[in-house]
Amino acid sequence: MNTKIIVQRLAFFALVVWAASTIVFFVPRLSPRNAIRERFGELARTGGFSPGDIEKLIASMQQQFGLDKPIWEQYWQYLGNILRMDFGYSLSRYPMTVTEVIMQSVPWTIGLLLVTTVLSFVIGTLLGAVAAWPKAPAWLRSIATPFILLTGVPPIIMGILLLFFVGFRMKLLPLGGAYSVGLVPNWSWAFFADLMVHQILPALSLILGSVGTWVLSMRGMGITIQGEDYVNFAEHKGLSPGRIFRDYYVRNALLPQVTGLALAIGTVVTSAVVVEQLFGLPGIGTALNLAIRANDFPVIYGIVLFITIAIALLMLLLEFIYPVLDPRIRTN
Amino acid sequence: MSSLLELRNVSKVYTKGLINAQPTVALRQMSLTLNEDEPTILTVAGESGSGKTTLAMLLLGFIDPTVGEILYKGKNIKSLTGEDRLAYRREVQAVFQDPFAVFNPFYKVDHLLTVPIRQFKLSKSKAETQDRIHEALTAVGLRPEDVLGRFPHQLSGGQRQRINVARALLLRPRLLIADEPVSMVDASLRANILETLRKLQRDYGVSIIYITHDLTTAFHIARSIVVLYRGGVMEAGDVDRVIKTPQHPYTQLLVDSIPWPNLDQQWGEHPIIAREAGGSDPGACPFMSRCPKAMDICKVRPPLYQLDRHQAAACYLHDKQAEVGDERLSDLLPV
Amino acid sequence: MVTLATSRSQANAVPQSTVAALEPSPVLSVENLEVTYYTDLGRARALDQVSFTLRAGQKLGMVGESGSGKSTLALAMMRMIKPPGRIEGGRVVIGGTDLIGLDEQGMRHARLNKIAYIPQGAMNSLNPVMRIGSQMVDAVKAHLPDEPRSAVQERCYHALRSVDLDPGVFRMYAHELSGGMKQRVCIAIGILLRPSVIIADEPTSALDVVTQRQVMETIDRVQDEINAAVILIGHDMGLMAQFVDAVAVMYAGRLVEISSVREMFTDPKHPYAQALISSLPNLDNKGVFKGIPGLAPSLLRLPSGCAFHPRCPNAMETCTAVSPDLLTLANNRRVACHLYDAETVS
Amino acid sequence: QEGPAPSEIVPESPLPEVPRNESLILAWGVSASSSIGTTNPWTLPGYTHQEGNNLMWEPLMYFGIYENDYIPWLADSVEYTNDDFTALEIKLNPNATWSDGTQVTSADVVYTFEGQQTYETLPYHTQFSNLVDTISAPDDLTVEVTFTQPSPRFKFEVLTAKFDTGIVIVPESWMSEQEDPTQAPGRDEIPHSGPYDIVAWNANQKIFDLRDDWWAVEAGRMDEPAVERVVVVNILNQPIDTVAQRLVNNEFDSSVDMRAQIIGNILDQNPDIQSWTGTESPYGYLDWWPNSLWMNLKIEPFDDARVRKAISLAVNRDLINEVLYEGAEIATIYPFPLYPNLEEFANSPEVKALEEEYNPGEYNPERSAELMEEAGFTRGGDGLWEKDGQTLDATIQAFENIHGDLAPVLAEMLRQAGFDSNVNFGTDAYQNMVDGKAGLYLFGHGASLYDPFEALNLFHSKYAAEAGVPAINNHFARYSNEEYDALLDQIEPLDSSDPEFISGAAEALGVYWRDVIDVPVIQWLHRIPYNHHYWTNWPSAENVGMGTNGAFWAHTGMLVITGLEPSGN
Amino acid sequence: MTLASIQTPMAQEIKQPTAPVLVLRYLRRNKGLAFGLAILLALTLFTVIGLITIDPKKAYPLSAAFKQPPSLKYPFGTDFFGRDLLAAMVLGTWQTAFIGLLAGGIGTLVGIILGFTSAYFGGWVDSAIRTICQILTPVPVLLIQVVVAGSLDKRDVTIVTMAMIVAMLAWMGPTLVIRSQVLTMKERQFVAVAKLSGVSDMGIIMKEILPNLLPFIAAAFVAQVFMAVFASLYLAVLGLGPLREPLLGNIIWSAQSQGAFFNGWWWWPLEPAFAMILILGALALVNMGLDELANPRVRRTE
Ligand SMILES: Nc1ncnc2c1ncn2[C@@H]1O[C@H](COP(=O)(O)OP(=O)(O)OP(=O)(O)O)[C@@H](O)[C@H]1O
Ligand SMILES: Nc1ncnc2c1ncn2[C@@H]1O[C@H](COP(=O)(O)OP(=O)(O)OP(=O)(O)O)[C@@H](O)[C@H]1O
Ligand SMILES: [Mg+2]
Ligand SMILES: [Mg+2]
Repeated sequence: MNTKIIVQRLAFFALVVWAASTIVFFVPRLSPRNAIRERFGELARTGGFSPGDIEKLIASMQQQFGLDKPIWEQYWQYLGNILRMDFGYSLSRYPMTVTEVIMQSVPWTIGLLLVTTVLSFVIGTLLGAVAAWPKAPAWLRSIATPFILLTGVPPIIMGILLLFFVGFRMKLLPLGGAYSVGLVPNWSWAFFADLMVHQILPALSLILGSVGTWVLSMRGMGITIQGEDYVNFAEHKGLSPGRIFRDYYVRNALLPQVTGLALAIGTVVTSAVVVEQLFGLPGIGTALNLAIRANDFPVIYGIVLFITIAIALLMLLLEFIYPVLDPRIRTN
Repeated sequence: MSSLLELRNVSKVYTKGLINAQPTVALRQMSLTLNEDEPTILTVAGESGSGKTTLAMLLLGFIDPTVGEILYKGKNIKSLTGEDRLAYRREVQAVFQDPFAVFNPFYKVDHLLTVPIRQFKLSKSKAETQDRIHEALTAVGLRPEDVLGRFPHQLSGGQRQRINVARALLLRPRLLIADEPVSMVDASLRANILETLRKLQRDYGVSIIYITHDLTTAFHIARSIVVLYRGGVMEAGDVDRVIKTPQHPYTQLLVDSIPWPNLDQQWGEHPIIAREAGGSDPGACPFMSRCPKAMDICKVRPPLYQLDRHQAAACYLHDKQAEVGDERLSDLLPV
Repeated sequence: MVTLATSRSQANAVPQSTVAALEPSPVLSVENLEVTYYTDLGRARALDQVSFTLRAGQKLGMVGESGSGKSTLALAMMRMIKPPGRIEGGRVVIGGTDLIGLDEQGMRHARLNKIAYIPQGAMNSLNPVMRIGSQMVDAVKAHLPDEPRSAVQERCYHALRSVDLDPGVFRMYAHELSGGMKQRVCIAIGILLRPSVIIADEPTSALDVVTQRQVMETIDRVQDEINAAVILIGHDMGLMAQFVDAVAVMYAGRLVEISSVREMFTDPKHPYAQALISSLPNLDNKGVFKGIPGLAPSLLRLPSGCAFHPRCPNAMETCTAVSPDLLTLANNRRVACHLYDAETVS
Repeated sequence: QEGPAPSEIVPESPLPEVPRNESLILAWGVSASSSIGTTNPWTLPGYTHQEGNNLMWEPLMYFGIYENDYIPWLADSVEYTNDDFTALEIKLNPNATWSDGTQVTSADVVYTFEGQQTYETLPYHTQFSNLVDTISAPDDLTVEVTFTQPSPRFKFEVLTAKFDTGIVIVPESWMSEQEDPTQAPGRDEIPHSGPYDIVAWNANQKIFDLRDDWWAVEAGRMDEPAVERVVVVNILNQPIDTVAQRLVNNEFDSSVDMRAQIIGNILDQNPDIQSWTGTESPYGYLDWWPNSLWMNLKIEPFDDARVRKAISLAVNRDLINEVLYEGAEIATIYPFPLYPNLEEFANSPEVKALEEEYNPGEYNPERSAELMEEAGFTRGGDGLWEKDGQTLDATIQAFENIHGDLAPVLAEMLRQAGFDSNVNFGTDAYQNMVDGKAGLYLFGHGASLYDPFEALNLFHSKYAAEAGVPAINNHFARYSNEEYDALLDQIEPLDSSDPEFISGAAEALGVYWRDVIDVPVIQWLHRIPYNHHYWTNWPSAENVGMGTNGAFWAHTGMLVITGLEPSGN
Repeated sequence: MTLASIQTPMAQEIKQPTAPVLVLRYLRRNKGLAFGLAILLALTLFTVIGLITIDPKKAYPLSAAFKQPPSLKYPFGTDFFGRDLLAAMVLGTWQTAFIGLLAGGIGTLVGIILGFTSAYFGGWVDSAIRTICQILTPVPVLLIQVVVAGSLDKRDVTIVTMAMIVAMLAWMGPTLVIRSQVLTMKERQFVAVAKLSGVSDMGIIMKEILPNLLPFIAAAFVAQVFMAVFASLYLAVLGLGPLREPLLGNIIWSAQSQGAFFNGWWWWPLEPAFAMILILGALALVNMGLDELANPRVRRTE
């Protein structure tokens, strides 16, 4: 890797961020809706707020958020703000800022996504590898099939089923919430354990379906690798199947799999939007969901940008990690 | 004597990758003229990576030269249009190295033969198409009913290779570029295919550029030879002279390494100096680092020295002889 | 029991007669090996009753048309035939052990230890993401788990030096090596445990002549060092002429002739071998090509009797009906052809 | 854009352990999202009295809707001091104190009122600036207000807290120190007069602990509350059946209101849980938000009374009751909730006669079809009404979380009568209502509680914006009729007990029915599950307590919570 | 020769098994593919027979009894809104498949066109297309879909527009996949041979390269169908889309919002969920099977 490459990658990263922020800026504005008015409507509907002269109020809020300015002016200002990582105020949770909304919800999501993505990646990849490995026992290989069928279950449906059967009927696991009611978050083990217990069902809803996709791609890759001469030669060397599986087969098939990892985050986030809501978890998915419903576009673009940047960053990171995994890229 | 295809001072440089961008000179200042009315068989030989395929691709117009131009009947092949372009496509054909890759796995092998007939409108009716195909297949010793209607993977390598040659026969090009057409075939089939090629040249007046690293076959089939090493011409001339009395140390090594199927002709005494990794000084003789007879002067690239009417070598060992310019390469080659 | 008398190895300059007199027992004996591929179109008998023996230090060339079963033979000896193929019978005895009868574990142990395989596609036979060293070490570890680290490393370095490679290669990756170097790494791996039999399946077909010569010289030297028997598979008769002591010719899954290399080139017996030899190019007979007319038969529909009879210039009526056995002629040559039915020595 | 940022409230030291049976756990979460840390009632938008903030803030008076009477609170009395409702006097309770120990004085009240006049964003800004003339404080406990015109409903609508309306009193001392009192979040610093302190607040939950020095105990307004800790759990749009499951598991003591089916099943599955009507249908108490199928009278074809009537005739209220509410009589024909005073009005002979005349609840598809044909519509090939080749667009704008059951059924009824009806549950539904671009909306009449004036006033011409112009304050009908306006203007200055008011209001209701300004569909019930496992004395139809409604999230929710008694479990 | 009487036996012809036999044999080896295809076949039969025999009106509210569990009269039961779930399932399976096929088809088609353009012509066209794809890839698609779906007039939101909305952002994946495949494909020698045979660029794309990409195209298509069906569910979850239509996603979500499980109407959400799982799961299996078919290393000799 030389500096030219690094500069190039960083430039591409900047381009992605710019493009994403532009899309994210304009798309919500294409809709003729008025977020501030909807916020009052929402309040009025739930009775949380009895309106005075709403139109005046709306006008004053519009001004406060700079929404009365021409759109290009808003756009430039917006780009400037992004550079400073300042996304402004939430329209629906004023006077909170978007950054605060994100910061509040991100920890919940990161934990969940990290665990589910890593778990489903590991399980799926292993099962996929096994499924394509002719030496594996048949029963082990056949485990892959149900998981592939399960890819057809959207996480939200999985969540509904798990909630009802495991949570309610069997009373094995809590029915939602990030942790037990009334606990105050702290750094104790007891709290951590409670937290974990509450994450099991949401995590399962996300994992069960996505394992299959990893199985599929790994299996495809594995089939290709399996015919490679070096795998055969390893066998000629008299290596044990376990070692061949690990060092010759999985390690090679894994490489393209890792690329998929960054991209998968996008899909997982989408699923998280609905799953977090289902389980009443205050994560970024819930925040995005609420923002979408409230047309709170500062929050929407804050979150979407945040996710986009996160994915782009992950991809960038992978670009740099990939050579570590694959020596061919390192020197080539 | 009009030229069919002419290379004028052509070089091809690859700049590989973005990382460690190090240019590879795949072909250096090559000039070559193939005349329309003098069908010949020219061998281009050299070890792996010496630029043989690059030369073929340049001649076929699949890659553009970095420097220099390639002329088809006096016109730059890049600017060919309409009729000329079609004629060029038709008249310059190739038999590729890998007998499997040339077949589109989606189609039956017939595809390979019917498409050019259709595209070049070589026949007027279905029946004529069939006749031509049968004729060509028979010429390469295949029974049409054995191969037609099959998928490529259902045929043996030899059969596939011969269909390829049949395709060339069918088209009767003026120039056939055969890139290692027999590298993957066993000895008896190899003989069959080469014989067919030679017949093509003899009976139909097709010029053939035979690209190979196998000097035994080159020796048998070709009239003249050009030995390449790292993109540069090392030795050129009459195939008999070059192989029987090689003058360039590289050619000597090459010839010495031929495994002749002859118990009395043992692998030679020339020790092989391993090829060092990485590129050498681009200005020097490319073979210098492996040359047992390397001298200081070799740090400057030697020109071709004429050793005979039909032999020249790019080596200072022969600096007593007259130099020949790169552009006169074709004059050295007998037809 | 037939043994081949000729040996060209310069190192053991023992007179031939002495070798014959000592009659050392063979390190390898293949008996009636049979392999069938079960395909959609039917069963293909890829190896049919193949038997031969080899002594330590001997080099046997295995030639034959494409698809005649050479690679299948190599894989069968390694017991690496994969579905839809199956070993249907026979024995591969090395040092008194029948490999075919071993269990999985035992066979795994025999590979590399007793019988090593140098693959055809050396280009792709090394794991691209592991250092060469690790790939050598794991091979040793698989067989000698208790050998101390330093000893393992020394063994690997030694093997690398034997194939003329710098020990620095130990720390490199496959893509950093040239084709010839990779091929030599494979050879180095093959000799790590000093096996008694080395099978090299077209080890140089992808290399240019110069590199090919280097590699073949390496195999030659290494073989001398460990005194292993070598089977060289290929269809390049030139290479055979340069390298082996004896040549075995295969046709349609059967061994049709085994002779010393000199006899094979000067006086081939089997009509197919004759055709093969006469099709060879030579410096002196420029411009003469004589291929073998006709097509190799499909294994799925072998002609009755001798599989070669449809292409055979000497075909007789028996040939269409009776498949000839591999019989021993004078000089310990073996031929499967009815022409020599009368010359058999028992 | 500077401002003190609201943020999570994290207790500095671990909170004292409070056993489950001394805690009250409420499942709630406003459907949008809450602005964490905002406890200052003036920080709008952002502040809401729901989610437990009603435990911190108190009004001058509450109203007990089922007792039909005022409940004096910070004020001992609030009285009009003249007959034409132009002057009013407030007497504060001398015991009332803020959580910082200082007294609640007339200065706080004056500050609160003047703030409404000053700051446009405050909810009663319009009323205060249009109606209030002077505000003065003759002494620490007295405030006098004069009006520019008769304001008989000011005391009830503005100064009294009930349901979700009414003003709460804020501390002048703290507020006036803030740079901008409408932007200071308040957090746990702001002095307040209510019984609970906020001790923790994050996206998951909000925890309140009981103060031991609540003035109202000493003042005799209330006994010492038994609930030591209130945890408001943010259920964050969790599906309602999951919330129901958690209730069944005794995880929650009460929750948001439920659909009829679900609460029925909750009661079946956990005998400890009761509803407002015990275990009997309809389970809920009447909310102030009866739902109508509103129509935009400024766009075709809804400007045609025949079309509106045709739509009304297509609504089968019996089927609605049967399908959606298990036979409970929920369907209505009135634009206001039938609270005691309003029920009296509805039962007045004047109203009954008009009901007879216009028969607003009639279901009659044939009549409906006749009217449509009269209005120039023909049935297209698909059986749907069309005119000039255009199919009538009868898309209903609605909110999924509250109309998820009703709207599809209603749309299907219209469809069966030949209207090309559909439901839009999109997040733009409300915007469409406001902008008046669409024709049909499901929305409530959040107006009348005590007398019908506010509900009828929704349709006054002064609010009738043109199509495409935003309708102010949910006046979506855009109805204009001078005859109707005159009736309203005439009754506006009158107290609701005035016979003239009653006859005028009845006449206006007649016009409402005659012109089919909108189609009343259902009364709105709040079916709140009350879990008696840990707490008793929940409000119910039998146990109206102070007579307030039973929602713990309304302004009066504080009275519900402080009135709870431990069950001994 | 004494054996003159023995006839030279003709080498007996190898009988090439007929195509269906080969397909069946292949399916026996490739069990995933067989299983997947069997499920799809069953679903197709269910839908086709259903569409012929069932009154589509019954798939809409207020057309049947309410909340009936499965019985003889209503084999699939009825829902809260009074739909006959048998009819709803028939229509819904068809509509869901339709959205998937349409959105997947359009997305894949656009992807094919762009992928080919990009890979075959290279240069700035390639850079532009590739960059756009890479930029769009990390942008959460659902958001854009939600905004667009939300700004449409409700009456314009039909099954078709829904498919369009989903298709709108469903082309980047196929584009990148096809592009990379064409890139490797166009280096294959048969492309060079086709050029030598005078085949035009278009001819090479359509006749030489495209047929070979079919397994990849199929896989990309399956992935798009997945995305489309999921997206239609998510839009229903967000209250968007043609909610009156008995799309599987709509039924599931309306069941969920009526608390179907809690209220004991288990058949209501389970049936459409099961159908969706079958459709998508079968597609995934087929995808897996094709994977194997596309891979010459494992494709067994025929
Ligand atoms: N597309 C390419 N990009 C970069 N470098 C290339 C490319 N094609 C060929 N080269 C380099 O150009 C040189 C000549 O390659 P070429 O393929 O012409 O060799 P060759 O003589 O045909 O070898 P072989 O016998 O192995 O086929 C080699 O060093 C090769 O690595
Ligand atoms: N996996 C397989 N399935 C079916 N038939 C096979 C398989 N592998 C090999 N065969 C058949 O077995 C026969 C012998 O093949 P083998 O690879 O041993 O030949 P070979 O002599 O090594 O040929 P080459 O010189 O081309 O390497 C051939 O006819 C081949 O078609
Ligand atoms: Mg080449
Ligand atoms: Mg082989």
